[in-house]
Amino acid sequence: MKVEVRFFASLRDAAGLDVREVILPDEASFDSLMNALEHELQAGALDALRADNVRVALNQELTQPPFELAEGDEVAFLPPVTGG
Amino acid sequence: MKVEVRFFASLRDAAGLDVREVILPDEASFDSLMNALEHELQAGALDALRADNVRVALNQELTQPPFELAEGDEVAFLPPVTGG
Amino acid sequence: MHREIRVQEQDFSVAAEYGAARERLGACAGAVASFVGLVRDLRSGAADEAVEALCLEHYPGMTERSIEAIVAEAAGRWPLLDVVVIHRVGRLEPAAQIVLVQAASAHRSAAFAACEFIMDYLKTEAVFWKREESRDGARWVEATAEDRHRVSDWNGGG
Amino acid sequence: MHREIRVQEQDFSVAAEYGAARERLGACAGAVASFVGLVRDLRSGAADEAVEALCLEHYPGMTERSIEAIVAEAAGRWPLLDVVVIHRVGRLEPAAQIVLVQAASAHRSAAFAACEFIMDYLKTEAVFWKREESRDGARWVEATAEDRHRVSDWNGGG
Repeated sequence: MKVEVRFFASLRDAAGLDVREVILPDEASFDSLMNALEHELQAGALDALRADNVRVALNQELTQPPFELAEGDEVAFLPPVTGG
Repeated sequence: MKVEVRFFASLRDAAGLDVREVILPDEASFDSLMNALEHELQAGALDALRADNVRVALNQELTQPPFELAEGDEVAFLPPVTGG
Repeated sequence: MHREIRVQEQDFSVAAEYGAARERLGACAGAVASFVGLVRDLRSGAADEAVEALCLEHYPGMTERSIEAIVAEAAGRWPLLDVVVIHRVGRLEPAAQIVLVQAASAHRSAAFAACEFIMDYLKTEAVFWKREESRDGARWVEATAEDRHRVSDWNGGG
Repeated sequence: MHREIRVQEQDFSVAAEYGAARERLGACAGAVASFVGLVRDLRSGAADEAVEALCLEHYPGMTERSIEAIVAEAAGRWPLLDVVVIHRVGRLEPAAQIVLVQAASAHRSAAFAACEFIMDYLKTEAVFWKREESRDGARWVEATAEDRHRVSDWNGGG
């Protein structure tokens, strides 16, 4: 199945890209995605994604891993936000 | 000497006028002014001027009676204020 | 600090005041807080009594100085860059603008606090009087207990 | 309650938003509080380092919903009549407008509180990221400890 992964702000800098389509076996979980990303992203990117202050959104809703994935899911890594 | 006396808002309603020139003997005080006003204003006006929540301004500065008056002084009676 | 205080019968333009402040401020202000008070068509505290007009009276000279004192107090409490207070007087109909307070600072906390502080003091300390006219007659409005509590809160009161 | 939330690259007009709100409100609102955030030319915390631009990034869809949640929370806390939030994204130079929050209510306390509440939550909860560009490079900005304290205060924290 295909999952779209998005990296924002400092995590985009760390990952070296802003969006990536990742192919995973059926019944994959968030952990399988992280394993796949370890091979696809530049060195150090995974540490940045795993930092304590990084939040994960599944289909644009904040979701605490672990969670299962389905075809077409959108997973986003969000560093600390600030607007205004 | 001449003193100008001003009445605002509800006190203007009570006094029946907004400004009055009052002639007082030299070395008159606020109390002499009140005595003079008692004769010049309509009935009940003095009670309104003496209410606890009325403040007095001498030459546009809030001033606590008693005080002495001088030629040309402006005395104003201010009911509770509210702006905004 | 730029400060501007006007008491006037004519209406004011929020857009013009905001535009002028931005020109004065350049890029040193990060925050502009503003407040506009409007005439409501309902008498305060009586939901079913329509207000036909609000008549505002002032004491020329003393009123302006009372506002200057409020703005000076605010400027002493917060690092403000620009303050504008415009207060109308005369007979105002429902929906009309009564007052504008606009405060700019480097940061939002000072701008917000100053704007609210000035409004609270205008309600209780500035030399104005208000008469509400309704179909059943007119009455003089006084500052509410809440208004007085808000001013007391600025002074450490409970 | 009328609510309007926009995330956009183009600039906004405070005058137009205020005028439109007044048209919608008629004579039922007594209070319109508003706040505009502007790009300062100094890096926060470093008085002598000039900021050349602020780049705002967002997550289309999720960002708008994060603002809607903040406005809904404000509307649950105070009796609001009209709320407008416009937040710009993209590259903004010093003195540019970043954000407008405009809140109308019958009374000023609700309008002020809602405006400040929404700004505090935009600083800490809305899905935006900011990068400050200066001559020496760029850095990602985070919400300050003060920002987090202000949000904690809205929730009864100390």
